[in-house]
Amino acid sequence: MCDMMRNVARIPGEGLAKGLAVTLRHMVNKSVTQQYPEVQPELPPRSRGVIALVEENCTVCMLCARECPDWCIYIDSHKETLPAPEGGRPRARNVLDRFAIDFSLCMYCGICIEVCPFDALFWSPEFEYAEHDILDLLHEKERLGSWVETVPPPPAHEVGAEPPKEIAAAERPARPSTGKTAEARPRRTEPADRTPGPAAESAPPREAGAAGEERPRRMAARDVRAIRPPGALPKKPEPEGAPPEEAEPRKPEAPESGTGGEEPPKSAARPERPGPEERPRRMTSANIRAIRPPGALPKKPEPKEPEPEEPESAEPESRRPEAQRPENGRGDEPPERPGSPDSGDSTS
Amino acid sequence: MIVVAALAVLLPFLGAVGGLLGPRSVRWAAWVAVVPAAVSAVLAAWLAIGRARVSGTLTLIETGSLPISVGLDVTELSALTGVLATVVALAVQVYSVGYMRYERRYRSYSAFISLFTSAMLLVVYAADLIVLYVGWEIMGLCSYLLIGHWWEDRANSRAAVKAFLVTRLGDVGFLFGIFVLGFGAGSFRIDDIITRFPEMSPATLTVGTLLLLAGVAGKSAQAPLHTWLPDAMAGPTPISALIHAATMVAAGIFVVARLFPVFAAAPGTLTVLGAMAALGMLGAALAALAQDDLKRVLAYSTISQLAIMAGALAARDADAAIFHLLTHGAFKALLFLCAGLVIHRVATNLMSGMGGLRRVMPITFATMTVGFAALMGLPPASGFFSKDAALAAMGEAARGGVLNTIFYGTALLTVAVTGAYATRAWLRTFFGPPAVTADDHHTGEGPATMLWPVVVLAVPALLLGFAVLTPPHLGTAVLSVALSLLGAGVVYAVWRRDRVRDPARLLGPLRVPFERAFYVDTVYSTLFVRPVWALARLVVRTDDTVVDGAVRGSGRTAQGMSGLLRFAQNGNAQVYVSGLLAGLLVIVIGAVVLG
Amino acid sequence: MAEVLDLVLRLVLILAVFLVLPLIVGQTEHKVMAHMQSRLGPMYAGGFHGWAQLIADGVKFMQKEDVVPAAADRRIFSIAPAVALVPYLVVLAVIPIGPGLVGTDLNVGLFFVLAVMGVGVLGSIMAGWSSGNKFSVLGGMRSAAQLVSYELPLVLAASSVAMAAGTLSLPGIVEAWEWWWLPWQAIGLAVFFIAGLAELRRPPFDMPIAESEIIMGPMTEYTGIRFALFLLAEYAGIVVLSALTTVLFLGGWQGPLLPGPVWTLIKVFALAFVVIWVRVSYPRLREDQLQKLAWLGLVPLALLQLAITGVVKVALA
Amino acid sequence: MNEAPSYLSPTGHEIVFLLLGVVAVGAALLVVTTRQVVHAALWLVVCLGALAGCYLVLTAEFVAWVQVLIYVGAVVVLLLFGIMLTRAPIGRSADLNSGNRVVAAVVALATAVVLVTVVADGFRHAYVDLSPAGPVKQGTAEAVGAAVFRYWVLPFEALSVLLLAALIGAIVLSRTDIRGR
Amino acid sequence: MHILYPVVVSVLLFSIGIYGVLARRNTILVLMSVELMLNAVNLNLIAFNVWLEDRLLGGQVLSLFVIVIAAAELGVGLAIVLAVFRNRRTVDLDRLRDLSEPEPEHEGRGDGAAAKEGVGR
Repeated sequence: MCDMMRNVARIPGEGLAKGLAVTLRHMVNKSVTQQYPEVQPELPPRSRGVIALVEENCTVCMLCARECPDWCIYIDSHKETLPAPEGGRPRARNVLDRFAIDFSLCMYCGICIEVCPFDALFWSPEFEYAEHDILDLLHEKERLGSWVETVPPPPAHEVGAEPPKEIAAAERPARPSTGKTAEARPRRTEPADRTPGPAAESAPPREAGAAGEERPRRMAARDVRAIRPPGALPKKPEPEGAPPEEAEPRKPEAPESGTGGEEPPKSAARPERPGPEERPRRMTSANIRAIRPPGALPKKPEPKEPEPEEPESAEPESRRPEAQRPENGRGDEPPERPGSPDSGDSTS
Repeated sequence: MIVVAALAVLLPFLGAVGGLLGPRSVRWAAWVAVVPAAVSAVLAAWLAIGRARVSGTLTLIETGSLPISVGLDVTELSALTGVLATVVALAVQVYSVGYMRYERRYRSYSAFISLFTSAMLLVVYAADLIVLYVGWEIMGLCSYLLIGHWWEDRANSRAAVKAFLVTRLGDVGFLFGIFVLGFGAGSFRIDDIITRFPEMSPATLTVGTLLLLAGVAGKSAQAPLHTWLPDAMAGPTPISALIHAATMVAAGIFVVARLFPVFAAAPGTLTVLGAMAALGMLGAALAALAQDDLKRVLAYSTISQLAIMAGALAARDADAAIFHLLTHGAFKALLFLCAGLVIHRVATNLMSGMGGLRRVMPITFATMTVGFAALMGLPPASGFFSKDAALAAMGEAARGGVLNTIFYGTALLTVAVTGAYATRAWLRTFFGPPAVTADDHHTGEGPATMLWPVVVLAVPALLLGFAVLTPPHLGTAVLSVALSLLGAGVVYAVWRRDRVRDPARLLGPLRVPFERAFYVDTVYSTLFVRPVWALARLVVRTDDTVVDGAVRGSGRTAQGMSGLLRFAQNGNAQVYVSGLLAGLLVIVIGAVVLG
Repeated sequence: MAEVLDLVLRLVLILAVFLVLPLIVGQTEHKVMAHMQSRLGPMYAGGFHGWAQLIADGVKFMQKEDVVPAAADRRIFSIAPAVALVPYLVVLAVIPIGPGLVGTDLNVGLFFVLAVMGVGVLGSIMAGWSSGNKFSVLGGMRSAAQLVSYELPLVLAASSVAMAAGTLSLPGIVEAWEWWWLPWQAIGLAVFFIAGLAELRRPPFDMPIAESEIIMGPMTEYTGIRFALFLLAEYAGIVVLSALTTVLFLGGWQGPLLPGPVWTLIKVFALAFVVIWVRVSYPRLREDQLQKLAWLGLVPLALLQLAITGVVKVALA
Repeated sequence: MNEAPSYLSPTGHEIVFLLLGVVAVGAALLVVTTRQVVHAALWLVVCLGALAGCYLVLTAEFVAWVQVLIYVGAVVVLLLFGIMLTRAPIGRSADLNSGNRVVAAVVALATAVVLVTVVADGFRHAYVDLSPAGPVKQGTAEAVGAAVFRYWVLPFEALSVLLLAALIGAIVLSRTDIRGR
Repeated sequence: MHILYPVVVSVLLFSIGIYGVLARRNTILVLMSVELMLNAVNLNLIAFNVWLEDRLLGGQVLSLFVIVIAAAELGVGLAIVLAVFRNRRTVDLDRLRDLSEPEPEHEGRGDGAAAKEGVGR
């Protein structure tokens, strides 16, 4: 009965009128447009913006270059012989000369990152690296290294899950990383998302300090990603080490804001993001340095885990895989096995 | 009585239809052929005995100018001729049953004979010239069909064609003669013509009768148009009997006799007729003297005898002519049928292949002797009386002029020659040594169906003269018999000297021209046939090149011209419109300039 | 002298209107369409909500290279935009804005308007054919088919009004207009407006330029200032259509309180808004639907309107 | 009629008319001589427009706009439509003129000469005063409408029947899914 | 105005139309030329209407009729042309020669033409 009535009552052109009504309503309603340059987009975690390279972790194993479907990764290297410490044999190791990704070819599949056995490659959500010339999209290792700053910490594990041991390791004081690179880097705009009102975000400060302040938040997420946060370069930070004082004062701030960060409604709305978001970047970079060796050398280095903060100890560790290489056999080991960085040897 | 006459005409016709369309059996065909002929003969006899003139008009055909009355008119003359025709036809039919027994096409043969009889009766009984002409033409057709009965032989079909064409030639004149007379008299009725001829101008009469004479000459095989008859011997012998004795050739004489008053009024025509007769009788008799073929002998004798009749007619004695016609019909039919028997027996036409048959075929011998006697005009055979009458008439006429005297002399000479060739044929056929060993199954006489007609015909051949109770003219009778016997004696004398050899050797160098009938055929051939052939070829060539060429040329010319025009008809509408507009412009300019 | 001055003044005025109104309509379309699609539309040019966007566009168009395809028929290709644009300019000359405010009062103004507007489509056909591009030719042919189909209901609906007013003069029609003509000529209004939309090849009747299938139809190969002229023609067309509809069916300058020209402008813009609104709301009609709408929908309706007009007219007389 | 002024002092009307006439004739010449089909159609537009102008000069206002509406708006569009449907190429086609061209030219020239001669002879002195002071304007929509519906109703109706027939005929001819049966 | 002006213009237009009808190959061009001729007639009608001051406005009304008839004619004509084009793939008047008689003697040429037409069909 009701259906009949409805059918009978249908006026010709009713649908047309409805269409007009819909558009009219939309016109009257408020637009949902984000004014992008002024208002930065809020990117989801694991956004694939650009690929960052932690040069120290790279052993020139060539896995990434080989796996790349687009052949957009270029790697050059040479061999160096290191004098043997403690009277051992001198060891030969690969030294990275060039690592470049052509982003005009890259299709952002992420395979290189997946296959990297030494946590040398990371996704960064940074996307504003457009160029006027397509040739400029070829990022050399310096540029790739600079993206490391923007790599966010991994998202948190599920509630109740055992925290990864990297987190624990991260609690330890880290060595200051390069402040210089952080300043040179383009400023980040994520903080706009976090701040409560979009109107307030619209014109965020462009100072490096502000950027520096925001960056750590994303880094903080890296904690949850757990395994291989790349971090400061073992040797370079020290010569560059001028800006530690910048980073130092922030370190205490970050935990505060992270722990007491009640104000951002959106972060509150996303429970999967834990508090430590606000952690200062510098600290995370320290974390990276702390964690790196276990990622690079799965089994054997583990007992020496506590030490790696020492720059001196970093060297032996970095040497260690090469020392082990002969034992592990010739370089045909499958790349999945984390403990076989042999491929670099064979290529170099 | 008119019904009787009509029945007499129609019965053979029905017989012909029945024979052609009826069952295929020979027996049926024979009965269908014989019975109507017999009934017809009885009816004709009844008509003749009745002696009353029967006439009646069955219907009238309006032609717009002169009506044609389809009617019958049985005069005394007609009745007698009718009897002759039917009797001979009956005899021939009966004879044919035996003669043609094993013939494949007996049905059509007998049917044609019936048709022939019917046509002859129609001619005889016709009251109207047009009706007569119908019968006349049917006879021509039938003669063609019958002469060409054995058409498988090329000579036979040629003979048939020749007979047809020659008679046709005469028939054309005949038809025009009918028209001339008919229009002159204002009627086609024979009675009317006969009664009204005095109203006609002599010129009309002469022309009409001369034209009729052409037809008569054709049908009765008179001098210029006689050539078909010897060739017509190619047909079966009974047919020869029928044609030469009773029907076809008789028809010509009959027509002249029937219209005799008219002819009598045209003396020029009679003179021509006399000349024709004189030429024909002697020439034919001489030709007969030299022939080796028995049937050809008889054929030439027929021409000769008919010429005698014609002579009698020319001498203005129609009765004598008809008398001789009747007797001649009887004895000539007898002769032919007997010749048929002989030929049947010896399987050849040539007298050189015969001889000594009188013992083998006594009946035939007897009857044929009667026939020959009649032919020679020996008393008491019928021929004697009739020939005597004819000669007497001619002798009478001879007193009237030099020409007639010459005719008379010729006739007398003919009588002598007749006696000679008749005797020669008689002797060579029945006497002398038998030339050929007889066939096994043809020993003796022929079958009864063949013998009986012969025997029956022998009676009138012998006795018919007494039926006409006119006493013979003594002078001419003696003269003719003497002449006849003289001829016969000469032949006999020659024959006696060598019974095997032909007495005709007597003729010496003349024999060949005689045998060829004075090369008339050759003359005709050179005079008419060749020029006609040449003309025909010329015509054909003219037709091919000139007429057809003109036709073809006109077609080709039209095609060529249309080829020119086709350039304009190229299918492009714009060209058409251009022409249209240009024409319109011309008209407009013309209108402007001139108007 | 005064006459000449008057004439010049009028022409200048018309030219100004011709240049300004389409820009306003275009800007309105930008903004209205954006908001109807929950966007903001142009925001930067000129500062306040991008008010100078179309001017900026114009400057941009003028700076662009004028490309003529090699396969094109150059002359026709060049004059096609002008042929598309000029008729609307000419038409504006006879549209009254207020009492006496008209370029020229033609005796057969309505006829003139319809005739001249019919010429406009030639430009699109010429453009389509001369581009040497299959899509363009297709677009041109679609234009031609559409124009021939929709000319009929357009003229019929217009003639209904002419019948009602008893004159072909546009000011005359406005003067004769009464408020109750609205219901009386409602069908005519709808038919005229829809057919006019179709003549303008505006969505949803933009089959000839359907960019998703034939890219941009006749305008595919056009760049720079010529393309801008086409755009201008389109917006001028909207103005003309709206103005004509206003004059014919909505009483032109008639209205309470406000002065006449203001009323005219209000009505024109309201209609222009409707044009934009319709564009945003409805999907494109397929070619067969388009023809069907014209022949099975609009023509009978227009005839019906004619009949109604006639009956009422006779009844009133 | 009244005394005709000299040909040597043309009035404004005459000048305008002559200009329009020259345009019309020139465009017509191009229509029949151009080597591009579409150009021919466009020149036809020019010619017809000029003719409409001529009508305007001759005070036949209504006919002029009908001319524009029907001819330019509909007929030429239809022609262009047909041209495009028959695959007219862009650029010159070498074979637009048939072999009949010379004959056609001769015939056309002869027609022109004959007609001009006749016409010039016949209407040398015909003159009509078109100035505003002259006879009443005749070509207004009102006048034409009155004439059509007062005196020419029957032909008008016959014409409508003709149009209907043409409409149906065109549809039947151009549709391919109708089979005569 | 001298009536001679419009009349002469009309005559010239008419002649040009005749030339076009006769000389053009493309059927549509022929149709255009026909339109030219019709317009010439229209001009004449109007000129004489004005000159004769016809009370019935016969000239103008007739020219209106002519315009309408021309439109109808063109509609049907184009339909025919399109039908021809559909069937023959050409609208060249020169090649639409079904009216012409086939040439029996020149088989070669006839065959060629037939082959061409066959392709067309």
